[in-house]
Amino acid sequence: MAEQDPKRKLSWLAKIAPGVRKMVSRHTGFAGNLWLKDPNTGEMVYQPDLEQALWVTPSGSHMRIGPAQRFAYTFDEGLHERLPAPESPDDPLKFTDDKPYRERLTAARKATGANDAVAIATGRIGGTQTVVLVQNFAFMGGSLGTAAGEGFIAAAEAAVARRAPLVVFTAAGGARMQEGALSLMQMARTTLAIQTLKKAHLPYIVVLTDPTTGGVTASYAMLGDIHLAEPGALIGFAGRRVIEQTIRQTLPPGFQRSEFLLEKGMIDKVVHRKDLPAVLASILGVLTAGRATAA
Amino acid sequence: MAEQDPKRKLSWLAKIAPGVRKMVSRHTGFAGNLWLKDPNTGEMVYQPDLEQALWVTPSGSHMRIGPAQRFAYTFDEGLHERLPAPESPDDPLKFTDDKPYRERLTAARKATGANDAVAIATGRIGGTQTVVLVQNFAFMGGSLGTAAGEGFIAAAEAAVARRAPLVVFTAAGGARMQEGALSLMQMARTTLAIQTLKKAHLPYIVVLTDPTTGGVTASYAMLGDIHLAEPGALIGFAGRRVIEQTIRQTLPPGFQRSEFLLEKGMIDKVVHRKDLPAVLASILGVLTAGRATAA
Amino acid sequence: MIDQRHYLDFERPVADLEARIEELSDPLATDDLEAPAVEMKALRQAAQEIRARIYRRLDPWQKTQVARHPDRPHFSQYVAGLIEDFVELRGDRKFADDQAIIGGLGRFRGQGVVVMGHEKGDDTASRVEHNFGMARPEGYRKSVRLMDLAEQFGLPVLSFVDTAGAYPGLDAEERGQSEAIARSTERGLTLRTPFIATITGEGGSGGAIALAAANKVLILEHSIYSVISPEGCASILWRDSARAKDAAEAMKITAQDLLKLKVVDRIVPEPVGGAHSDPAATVKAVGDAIEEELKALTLLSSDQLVEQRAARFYAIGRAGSGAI
Amino acid sequence: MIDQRHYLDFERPVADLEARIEELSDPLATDDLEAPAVEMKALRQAAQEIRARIYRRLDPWQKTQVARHPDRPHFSQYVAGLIEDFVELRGDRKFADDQAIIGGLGRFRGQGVVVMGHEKGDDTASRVEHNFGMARPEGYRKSVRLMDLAEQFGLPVLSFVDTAGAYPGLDAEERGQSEAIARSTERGLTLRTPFIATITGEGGSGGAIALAAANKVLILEHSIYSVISPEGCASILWRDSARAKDAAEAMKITAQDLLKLKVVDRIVPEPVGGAHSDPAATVKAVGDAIEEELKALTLLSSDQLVEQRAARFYAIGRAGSGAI
Ligand SMILES: [Zn+2]
Ligand SMILES: [Zn+2]
Repeated sequence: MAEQDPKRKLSWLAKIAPGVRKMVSRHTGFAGNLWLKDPNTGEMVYQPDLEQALWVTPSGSHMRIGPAQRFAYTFDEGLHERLPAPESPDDPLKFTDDKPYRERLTAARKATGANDAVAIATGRIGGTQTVVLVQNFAFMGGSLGTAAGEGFIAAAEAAVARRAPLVVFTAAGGARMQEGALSLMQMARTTLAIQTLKKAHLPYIVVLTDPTTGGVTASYAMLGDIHLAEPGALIGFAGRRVIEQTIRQTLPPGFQRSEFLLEKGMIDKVVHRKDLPAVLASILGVLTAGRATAA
Repeated sequence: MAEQDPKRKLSWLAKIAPGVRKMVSRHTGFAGNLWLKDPNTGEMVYQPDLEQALWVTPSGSHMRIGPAQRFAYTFDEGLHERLPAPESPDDPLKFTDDKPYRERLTAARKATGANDAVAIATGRIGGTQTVVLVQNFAFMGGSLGTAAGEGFIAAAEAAVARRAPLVVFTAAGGARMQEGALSLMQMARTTLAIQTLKKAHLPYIVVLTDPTTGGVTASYAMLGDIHLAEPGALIGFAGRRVIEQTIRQTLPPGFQRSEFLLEKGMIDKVVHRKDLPAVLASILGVLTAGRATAA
Repeated sequence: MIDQRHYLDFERPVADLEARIEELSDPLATDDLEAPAVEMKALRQAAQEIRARIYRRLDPWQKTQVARHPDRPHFSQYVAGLIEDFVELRGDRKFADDQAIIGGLGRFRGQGVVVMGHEKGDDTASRVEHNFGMARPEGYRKSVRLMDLAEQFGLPVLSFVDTAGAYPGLDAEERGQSEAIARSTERGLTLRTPFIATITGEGGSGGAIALAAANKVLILEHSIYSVISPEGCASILWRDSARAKDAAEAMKITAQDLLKLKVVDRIVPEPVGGAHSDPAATVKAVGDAIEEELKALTLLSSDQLVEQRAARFYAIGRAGSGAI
Repeated sequence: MIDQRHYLDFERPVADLEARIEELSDPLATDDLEAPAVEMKALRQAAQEIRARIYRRLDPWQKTQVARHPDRPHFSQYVAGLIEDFVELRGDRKFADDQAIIGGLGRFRGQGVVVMGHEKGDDTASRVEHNFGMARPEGYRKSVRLMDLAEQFGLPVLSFVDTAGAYPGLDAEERGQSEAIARSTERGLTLRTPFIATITGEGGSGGAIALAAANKVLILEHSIYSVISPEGCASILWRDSARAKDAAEAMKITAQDLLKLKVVDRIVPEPVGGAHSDPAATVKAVGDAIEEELKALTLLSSDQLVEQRAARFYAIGRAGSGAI
């Protein structure tokens, strides 16, 4: 089944190249080791090559990337405008384990330059004005606390205000324990935000990336009109160890990976990172061209 | 879990007794053999005893019964009014196998005293005015042709006109082959009729009785708000032989029986024939007391 | 395609002629280069005429064989020929993805649509992958999902029906084959966007109507649509599946009979020799017919679409509806 | 009940006293019939006072143990005590019936309702049957079905939450545990009839919120509601599940903390000694609280109910909402 016109694919590569190039030039100033290990094969990969390959190793491993790369790769010519996430209270529970939560937050902010785990931007994908939210695994495992929940709600509001689709790239270990039940409540709060998109007949597309687990999977990650996933991403509700303890069995290879979820009917399509913009463009183009009106 | 107040059960028995007694007295005039074989055990059962037991054998086998008994057992004190089914063309395809379809129809009409396989009546169940449709397996295997389809549509219309729930007792081998694709079309036509009930927020309850298979199961029998079934009823889409030929395996015991479907999530409750009126009364009472209004 | 073609029994005269043509076109078999050219032209014309004559008067059982012909264009060919930017959407979000029914998003002649259909597969491997076009509950639950999506975004639905029937397996029964079929039929009937079904091969029983509860039901000239397979009907009524020919006739399963019964709305003519003799032309003809019907349906409101669909099905076989 | 009771560690002083009372009430152990009567009265009073004192200042980890107490009233007892004409409705119409979540129709103090809740079971056999209250996807798909039914017939939904969490099994993952939980939460949030959830024991993570996306969330005095179990949290943060007590404190999982955070709306007081010391009184107190809340919700229109529910959840943890 011919799903992509090869000409289209070429023109897409040409299109996103500038964005990619910008990323590459920004990162090559990096002072550290220029060789990285392929997590699949252990092979050493030259970082500038990896960046050119959108952080996909020669063996096909889709390495975790942050919001900056994701926005650059996803929007037409990499062009986008960042949208602010609203303020939310830090450390509502005054939580402490070995280190106060507040200190962990400060460290994560310093390391990532971001206020919390989600980033929002708007731009065009295949010409369709779209709002994109990216979860950053590098910020405390991408975990879903009040700030991320507020970010999700803000992204949905921005999409509704612009009558634009919302595309969410998920990546999270799950809930942010340090916010206790407030973190749990984000499952309901983000689900409410999705309803505003549905009511406005705006597409809500989820792209599952490695890893997406726990409360994130059990809420907005599984409520998309369409679910795409990057190859080999870990996607599930319960953690591997917990399941193995429960069933007293080791898990089959490939369990909770994108391809497994595709077979189990949870995902529409596993898409290589380089093909994501074109697939998103096709989907958004068709879904926004219908004659649907607000209910 | 206490589901039935024992006092209620007693009062129900007292209530339906007159209807049952009427049935019994009507049938004891019967000139044939007064002893029948229990299909489960082969044991001989005295027919007047069987009638008193609502045609459930001592071993619990729920024997097939026709519309007259069903109406008598189901409505409060057995009281009901028969509703006519609309006219429909006989033998639209001029179908013939070894015998013309028209002759088969004539024979079935003579044997049952009915025009086709469905009968409709209205009355009260636990005080709730209800329309009841019964499929008669004795009429050409209860099969779904145009007449039965029109009957179903008429029953739904009668329910909507009276703002009453519809309860359907299914029993059919499936479609009526002698009407070809017109028989197949009844799957869509009955489904349309159900939508008129949904739109009016009127309960549509299915009681699956032995046997319910083929196109009947794959349409209105599986679209109820609630699905009840008599114990041990055969319920399925494909026939046993076809499945065995397909998978080249013999089927497990209990396959496609009510209890199996309960376990598989397709049925809400397996209910003994004597308890059906009380269970229906509870369900209809609650569902018609809500504040739902037409959409 | 033509060189590897499967001949049906009743195509024997054509097969003989075409074998002779092939013989003559072998340069090693003859040294006279003029005579064969003349003879070949005549032979080819004869073959075409005989084929046309045969296909003009196919009986219902012969049509059944044409409808099941392995070279007949399948769903994937309709998608390749008619749908741009196709993105396959998989899964029922409950249990599995069933490749006996394929579906997705794309553009049909510029119009965004949801497409779905049974896929029988083209060779042994793909036939197994697609379970010979016999769907399990997951297939019908996927079709419900696709119709939900179509409604949510105001997209028309185009379905392509080609199945011997829903899969009669133990596992399919366990997971609610009946319920899944019933829900898919129901979803079609309640859909608030235009819905056109085309029966491209076999329209087998509940497994077919689950994708064909549409505003307009088109059918290819030699396709069939039936409540049970002729073999199944024969084995029940005559206790002899060999009497399938009689059953095929008695049940009125051809496009021509079904149009009279108003079970279908429009016949799409096939090329001489059947759809398999010219798949590209067939796909185009189907596309043209769909385009016309879609244009008309697009004028209706969502309420009108639901009403038209209900009226269409209610009218079938109804006394005084003029259908019989 | 009382005679076979399980004492928790921190109930040791009460256990000792009550053992002494039992000894004294054995007629064979004493021949003086006057003295024990006096002593017994004093002892019983002392036991009750100590119990009251202990329960007045339970720490979060002790509350966790009370919330999990095997004699704590379960869903079935709430149904038996509060719902007349209960008819259990089973199955997800897709794959199975999951008895970890039970639901059905009935009348609550005269009002037709849909009820549903986690059931942990009361003895080994029933605990296995109900999978210890840990639901699989089928349980959450049944809850969606029940909420659909409630909406279709305008019936309020009463849910009872008591689960360690959704079942973390291989099969549950395969069949879409995440999707099922997400859909159940979503269905609660979109429901157009009144929805009251009561956390009667453990409110464990996503498996709990799937039945608690309600207009009003009530909680029993010693129940807990948490994003992860204290043991799970401790094993992640301290790599030592024995530090569950610290985790229980840090995560603010008690009814009292949750009320401050506006995660719950109302605390239902338990009898002295906890719900398990007087199940009937507990069930009645829960019923009274639900009745009051339901009366207020019944005044709202369907739109207002959906809006109130959204506003309720949006306000939680929001800057300036006054909750923290
Ligand atoms: Zn093909
Ligand atoms: Zn219990």
